[in-house]
Formats: sequence, structure tokens, C-alpha cells
Amino acid sequence: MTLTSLDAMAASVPDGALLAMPPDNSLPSVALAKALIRRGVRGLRLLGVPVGGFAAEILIGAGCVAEVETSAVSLGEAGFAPRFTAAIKAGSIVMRDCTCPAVHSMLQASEKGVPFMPLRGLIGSDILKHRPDWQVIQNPYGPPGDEIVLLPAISPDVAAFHAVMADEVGNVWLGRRRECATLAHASKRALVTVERVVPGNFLEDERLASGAINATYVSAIAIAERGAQPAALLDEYGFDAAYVADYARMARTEAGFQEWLAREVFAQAVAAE
Amino acid sequence: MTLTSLDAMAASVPDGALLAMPPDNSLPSVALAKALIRRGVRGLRLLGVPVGGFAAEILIGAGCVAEVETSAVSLGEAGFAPRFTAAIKAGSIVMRDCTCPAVHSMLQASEKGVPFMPLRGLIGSDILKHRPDWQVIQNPYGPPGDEIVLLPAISPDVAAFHAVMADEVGNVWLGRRRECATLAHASKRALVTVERVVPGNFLEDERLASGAINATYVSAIAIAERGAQPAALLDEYGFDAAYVADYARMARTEAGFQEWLAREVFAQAVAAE
Amino acid sequence: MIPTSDDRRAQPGGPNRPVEHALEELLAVCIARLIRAQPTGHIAVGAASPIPAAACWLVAKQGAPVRLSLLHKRSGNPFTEGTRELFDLTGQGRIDLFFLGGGEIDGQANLNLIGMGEWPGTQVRFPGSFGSAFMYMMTGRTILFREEHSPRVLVERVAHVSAPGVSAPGVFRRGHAQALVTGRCVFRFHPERARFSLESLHPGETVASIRAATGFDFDAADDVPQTAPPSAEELALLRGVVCDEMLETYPEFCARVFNRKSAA
Amino acid sequence: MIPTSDDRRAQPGGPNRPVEHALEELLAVCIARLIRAQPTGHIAVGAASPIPAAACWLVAKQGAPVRLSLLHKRSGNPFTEGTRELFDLTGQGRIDLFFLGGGEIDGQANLNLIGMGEWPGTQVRFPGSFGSAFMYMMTGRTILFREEHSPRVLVERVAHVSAPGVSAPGVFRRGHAQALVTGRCVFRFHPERARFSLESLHPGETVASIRAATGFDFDAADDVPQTAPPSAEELALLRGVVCDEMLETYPEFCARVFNRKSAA
Repeated sequence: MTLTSLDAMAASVPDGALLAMPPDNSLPSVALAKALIRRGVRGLRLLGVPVGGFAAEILIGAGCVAEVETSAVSLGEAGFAPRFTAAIKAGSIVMRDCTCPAVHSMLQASEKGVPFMPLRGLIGSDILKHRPDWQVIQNPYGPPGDEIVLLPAISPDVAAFHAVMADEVGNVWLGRRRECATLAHASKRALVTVERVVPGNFLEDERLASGAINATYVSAIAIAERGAQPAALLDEYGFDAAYVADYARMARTEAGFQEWLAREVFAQAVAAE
Repeated sequence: MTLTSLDAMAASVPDGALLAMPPDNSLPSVALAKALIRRGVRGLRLLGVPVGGFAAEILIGAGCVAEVETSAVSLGEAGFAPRFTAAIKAGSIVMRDCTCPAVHSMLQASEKGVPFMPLRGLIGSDILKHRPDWQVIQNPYGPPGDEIVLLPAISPDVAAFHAVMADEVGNVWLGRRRECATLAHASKRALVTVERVVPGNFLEDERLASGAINATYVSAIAIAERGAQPAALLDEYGFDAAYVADYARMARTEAGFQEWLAREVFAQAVAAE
Repeated sequence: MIPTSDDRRAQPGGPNRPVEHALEELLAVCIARLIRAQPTGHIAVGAASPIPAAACWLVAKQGAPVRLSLLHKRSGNPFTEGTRELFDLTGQGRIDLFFLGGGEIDGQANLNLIGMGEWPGTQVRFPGSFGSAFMYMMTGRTILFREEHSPRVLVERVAHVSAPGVSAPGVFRRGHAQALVTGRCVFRFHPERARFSLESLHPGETVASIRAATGFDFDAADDVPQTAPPSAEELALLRGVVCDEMLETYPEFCARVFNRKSAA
Repeated sequence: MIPTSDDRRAQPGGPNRPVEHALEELLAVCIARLIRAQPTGHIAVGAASPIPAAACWLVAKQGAPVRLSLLHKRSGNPFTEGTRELFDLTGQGRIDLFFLGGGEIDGQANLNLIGMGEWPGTQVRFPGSFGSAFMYMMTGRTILFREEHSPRVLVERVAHVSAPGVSAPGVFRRGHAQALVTGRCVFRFHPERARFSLESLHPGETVASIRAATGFDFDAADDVPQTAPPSAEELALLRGVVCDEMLETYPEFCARVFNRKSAA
């Protein structure tokens, strides 16, 4: 069991790391994203699994990000992600557009220890044209002319997500959000924030085991209460639409975003000290 | 919710079907295997996921099986599977040897709707030499000479396994035995025996959802109490080692096997009527 | 004239428009009819728009044996293997119908969810293509939906193809667009000739007004019918049991469109 | 002379054999030493034999920071994604050590788990190769274990190669056999020359007796040492806390070998 503080966890993410995170509907660690902004991390390469949400948006806005590989960056109901959009227009980040199942497949390739994974679709899309790292081969099991895309395995340096709880041996539980398990399997390190640490061992409980990630894949755990907010956390708490709408309004301008950052990221740390 | 009887379920499996089943440590429906023997099914092509256990052994012994594709057929602690061994020696079944992860990968290829999946290992093994349906290609993401095996997708006609319970909308729950979920996803039909049917909807319960298989993949459900026995069922009941040891002793000879069948398969049906 | 956001509740008209209704309700009913027009076992619905979700619930509440997988449903989310399960399910060929939109949609049913200007959208950047480059080719069929019907959205040729409307021979593809539903009309798509034809006109529209609002060329018969208005029964379902199902995921939409005054 | 099943409990001997012990205990200690001889973070253990499992528990109980994933553990099974997780975990390069045996093992460390006679084993059929063709090449290293040491098992060339001992240049492979532990001796494997060398002799064995019982040629120094017997401390751990951990999965083994009389 490798319990650490949120700040120590953020400090362990080096500048330039390939950092993979789920979006708002699948347990992002917004708490860690804010801690990374406070730590002043730079040059992150973000992987949105399979898209980017609020956490990706604020990291981009705060200048922490050099590259983004994902299928979209969106604030969901609150619309476009304004700092992401501004960064693309300004050319200040490199964007590698994906399609959602490609992200999953590239991670599953790493999960299985194979160098690539095939994927249907994509042929005829400009997304493929802009991915020289994706190869197209004749399907060796298909008729002549049946081409298929091969996607290279991707192994993030760091996976970050928020789980409901950790047990005393370092397993974490996040129920049906199994994409986070694949992400942990595929990544070199998995940093997990949790609401709480509980006694026992999830693997000894048949009801909890299937929603657990074995500690073998978990590099560090930090307690961050309401650490997914404004995103929802299963049946623990709901999406904070008002918070995101307020953000979206303020982040229309760089000045408004900086004001938001000061209030919601930097002031929070001072308050917590 | 598609509740049926065990006999009707067995009757729905046509002669010659490609039938996939997990082995003794991952929730076989031994009840359905026995019902299939009583129904007199013939010409089954069995896929052991990833190996065959007690259910495969008795189906082979009863003459229901034409072909077996798997990585092993074993009775675990009770040793070699005597009727499987006899059938191989007699040449009465076609055996296609696999390696465990290949079975999983071929099913995952179907799960993902891709025509093949790569797998490391295997090169230099005679298993590969005897699988002309498995291709070897140069890894397009590797250095020259880095060859890798491509396995074709396999989609069983019928998947059969035993779950703990079904809910009132036809979801089934089997906890951490997620290979059965992949099997259901990959197969044209999934036949599931369960201990019991319970009210509610597993998907509405965060604790149960991650161990559930959505009803969309489940073709039929039949109640079969202790339907995995002699195999264990999670925390519901343990492995019946004495039953298997008794079987292994009797099945050393064809005559002994027939005596066992009469007592443990055919007489059981009469008793149940 | 098309209804605007300030004038959404159309006035009752002749025998075909017996009940006052919102444009959103008309569009949901349009989509529901397109769903029922073909055998449809399993529909997946993204969060993109509540109108397709309303259409699916309407079909279900009308008694069709359809399974709905709503991606962003928080309680009772259908996927127990995380977000990849939708794509796997679709890869398996189990999804008969999906919905897509686009920042731009062109006359060959190509979709642009990337942006305008140089790749990756240096002039206008849309959020991104999500799973469209896969879903559009792997689902049984797709209903395209975009409420805004203007030459800006419906273009001759999209700036960037997120997902292609048709594919070259030999490319593995399960289905195409069935139709494109907008705030002004319904287009049917003909993959064999990669062209839309005008299927029906929403109230106030003519073939000429559609041509004026559409950047791509399309086929039109001499007598394009009016889009049939929602029946009283359809509206009652929408405002009642459909609204009930949608309240958790789309509270704002339900308040704005269904208003609940109608159901009271 | 090797101990037989009727004579498993070896007699106490000179200063190196202070405590009476079973052959299984000696073998478990042998394997534990091989584990500790190299950095080992994560070991996976199949159900094949309880002796490697006992060795792993011994290492853990000796305080080494090793993670054990026991495939057939019923309560607290380490895998939450079903049986494929072991293979994925190994594919990821996270498994440092695995154990394999074989119906036949040859001098190049090739394993035959298929059978004898024509493929697929028409003369003698073994249960099958399980995951060996993958695991042997994808784990950091493998300890081969086969208690029976006879020319029938240890052959010059296996009838069928389930899993190859060495691979051609360019073939992706993470590791090889570290050693082969039998009821008579310990062989070390040298992948660079695809040959075994005799590492130590169990009590009662000589180089000549090993040569006589072995179907393959191997290297042997002039002075091959005796296998060091279990220490009193190792035996106490085996019979105490190791036995406690193994009781659920291997009750018959624990009763037969550890007997619990020793621990009392």
C-alpha cells in the first residue's frame, strides 16, 4: 500500500510525461490535474481515454501541455472546451486526432503486450491521413482489397484517475469503469486518487473484486475527497453542471481563465495549507 | 428476460455447433453438458476457454464431440482426462492444440469485430506448425526479422457457462470471471445456467454492475441449482474433489465410463422427472 | 419560416396539425418514424443531442421491441466494461442504429467534426470526432441529425472528413446514413449514388427555401410532401413517459421543451 | 538412490543435514534459493505442482518483497479480469518468474506437453500445453520443475516442442529457463549455448548416476557440489506459515508432506 499526498503525487509526474486520463464520465482525477497545475508541470503529452474533459481543458489552459492525443476535448453539456480551442487556434499545442476505439485499442495492445492492434473503420477518414504512425495493411484473413488499419501499442508514462476507494493492500475499486483498469494495465505507472481508504482486501470479496484493480498495477494512491468533481463519481456524487458552466463562461478569455485559476486552483491550495 | 428449461436449452444447441465452454476454475455449466449428453447431441466442435475441464471430458466420452480446439483437457488435481486421452489415441476426435492466450485473443478479436489479433510467443513451437490457419507476419512496427503470429477471430455458435444469478431483465452476474463476458460478447448465442433469478437490475447497482453481463449478450437463461458442480462457484460452493476422483477412477475404461454416465447423467434425468 | 428559439411552439394549423408542438417534438417524431421504418433491434445513443434520445424512447414507448443503450446514462449505464464496450458492441455488429451530427455535413454524407481551416482546425476547431470514424462504418445504419440547416453547416464538400459518407469498393463497411434530419427538412441518403434526396419539408419550407439554405446539391421530386406533424398520441407519449425517462440525463431539455404543462 | 513415495522422509545425516526432511521440502528450498538468486518482483504460479508454490511462499515468508499471483487460488484470486489477465500481465512484462514442467524436457530446454507418437499424441497424450508456448517466452525467467528424473522424461530431443527452450535471433523473447529442478539434482540452463550444466546433486546422487538417469548430454564440473539441505529455519517456515497459506489450495499435499507433526 503506497499512500502518498496529492502534492507528492503531482511532484512525481515529470515534465514532458505522457499522461493518460479519462474524461468526465469515467472518473478523472480533477484533484490531481489541479495539483499538477499548482506544481507548474510543463510539456505534458496528454492522452484522452478516449476523449479529454474538464481536467484536460484546465491543464491545457494553464500551459502545462505540449501535445494532446485524443478523439475530442469537450466540456459535454457546457459545450466546447474554450482553452483547448484557443490553444489549437494559437498553434500552442500539437494535436493528434484519434477515434475513440483507436485509443482503447492502442491501450489494449499494451495491455496484452502486442506491438499493434487492428481496427475497422477509419479508412476514408482524414484522421487516418494525418496519422503517419498508423499503418494500413491488407487483411491477411480477408479477400484481396480488404484493407485494415494497424494501430501501434501505446504505453503512457503515467495513468491518472480517481477511484471510489482503496483497500489496505492497495487495490482500488471503481466498479464498471473498467477502461481505467485497462489504462492502469497499459501504463508504466498508475496514480490513483480515492475518496477513502477502507480496511480489508477487495479481492477477497466476490462482490467487489470485479470492480477492483489489483494493487500490482497501482503505483501510488492519494486521498482526495470529491477528487473527481466537477465530474460525477458513480453513485457517490453527481456532475456539478453549475461549476462547469461557470468555468466555461470565465474561460472564454485568457484573463477570465487566469481569474478562474487563481480562485479555483491556486487559492484552494493556500486554503488547504 | 428469456428464461427457459435446461432441456429446452440443450435442445437449442444443434448438432455440429461450435460450442465454447470455460474449464472447472471458471464457471462451466456442467448441468448443461449433462443435458446435452441426454439430448444425444452429436458432432460438437468444442472450444475450451482456454482449456477444457470436466464438462469437455464427459461430452467427449459420451460421443458428442467431433473436434476439440483448446490448450489442454485436464481434470486438474485428478489428473489426465481419461476419455479425452482415449479419444485422441483412437483418433475419434480432431484435436486442434492452442496456447491459452491464443484462445483469449481469438475471442477478443471477435469481441472487437476485428478479423485477427496478434500474439507474441508461439514462434518455434510445434503448436504453430500444426495451425496452418494461423499466419506469421513481419511486425510492421518492429525491426526487420521481428515476426509475430496473427490469430483469426473466432466466433462460437454457442457459448455456455454457469453464472451465480440472473436478474429480472436478463442480466447475469458472475463476478470476476470476466472471461465469460468476453466469451458471451464473441459468440453468436450465449446460454447461461444460473443458481437463481433475483429481482431488480444488476446494472442499477454499482457494486454488482462490474461483475454482470448485460442481457443484450444473453440468449437464454435456465435455472440449474449447483449447475457448475463438481466445479466450484465463486463463494457459493467449492470444488467436489471426491466426485471428480470417483469419475476419474471409473472413466479409466469405456465400460466404467458408461456405468458412470448411466448413474450420473441418465438416471439423474429420470429422477428429476 | 422556421421556428426560432424564441418561437419554438408552432401554432396549430389544418387537419394535419391538430396539436401545438415544439420543433424539437416534430424532429423527435420524424426520427422515430425513420427508426420504425426499418427493423431495429439495438440502438446506441450518445450524449450529443437529446432529440435522438427522445425519438428512441418514443419508439420504445410505442411498444417496439427495441433495446436502447444510452452512453451517458449515469445510473444503470449499460456498459460494464467501460467506455470501450460501445465500440466493441458495434464491432460485433450488434448495433443496428447510431446517431451522428457534424460541424459540417456535405452532399456525399461526409461528416466534419474536426474543424475549419488547416488541420486540425486552426480557423474553427470543433471538439473532435469522437468515435465517428468507426461508428459510421460499423453500425447497421446511421441517422444524421443537425438542427441548424444553413449553407454554413450543409456544405458541398466538408473541409475535413472525420467520417466518410461512402467507402470505396472492398472497404469493410456495414452501413451508411439512412437519412439526415434538420430543423427544415428530412433528406434520405442514397449510398449507391452518394447523394441525398429531399424526403419531406417541415412546416413553412419549400424546395426552393431548402435549396437556398443548403450548400450541397440534392435530388427532389416534383411533389415533396410536408413532414407529417406529431399525432396527439405521439405528443402525449413524448411529454409523459418519454420525458420521465429523460429527466435524469437531460433535465434542461425536458424543462425547456416538454415543459410538463402539456402533460399536466 | 532417490527417495520413493514409500521412503520420502530422508534420514538425518552429517552436519549439513541437521533435520529430517521430505524430498518435497528439499525441492521447495532448492527452488526458493533459485528465486532469491535473482531480483524477483512478481511471480505467477500455476496449479501444476504445489512444490513451486511452497517455494514461493517460503521466499515471501523469509521477508523478500515478492508479489505472488496464484492462478488457482479460489478465495482472493488475484485476477479481476478472468483467466486472460495472467497472460496480459505477462505480456506487459510484469511477471518476473513462472514455473513450467513437461511430459518431456530435452537438453535444449524444449518442453513437450503435447504427447508422444504422431501429433497430437496418438501414442501417449498429455493434457496439453496450456499457456506454455507464450509464458516461456514472455516471462522474465522460468524455473523448470519435474520431480521425475528419468531417461523417459529428460530426453535428448522432445517428440514435440510445445514451447522452445531457445529462439532464433530476432524472435521476441524476454527470458529463458533459469534452471531445471528434479528429484535428483539441479541443472542450470545456459541459453547462449542452449545447454544445461549440473549445478548440484541431491543426496545419494553422483554425476554418473545423473548421467545414467538423463537422456540428454549436459556439462558438469569436476566437483559438483551437493544440494545444501534445508536449514532448520527453512523447515520451520515451510511446516508452519507456508503450510498455513497452502492449506486451502493444496490440502492433500499439506497433509502428506508437512504432516503438521513437525510443526507441533
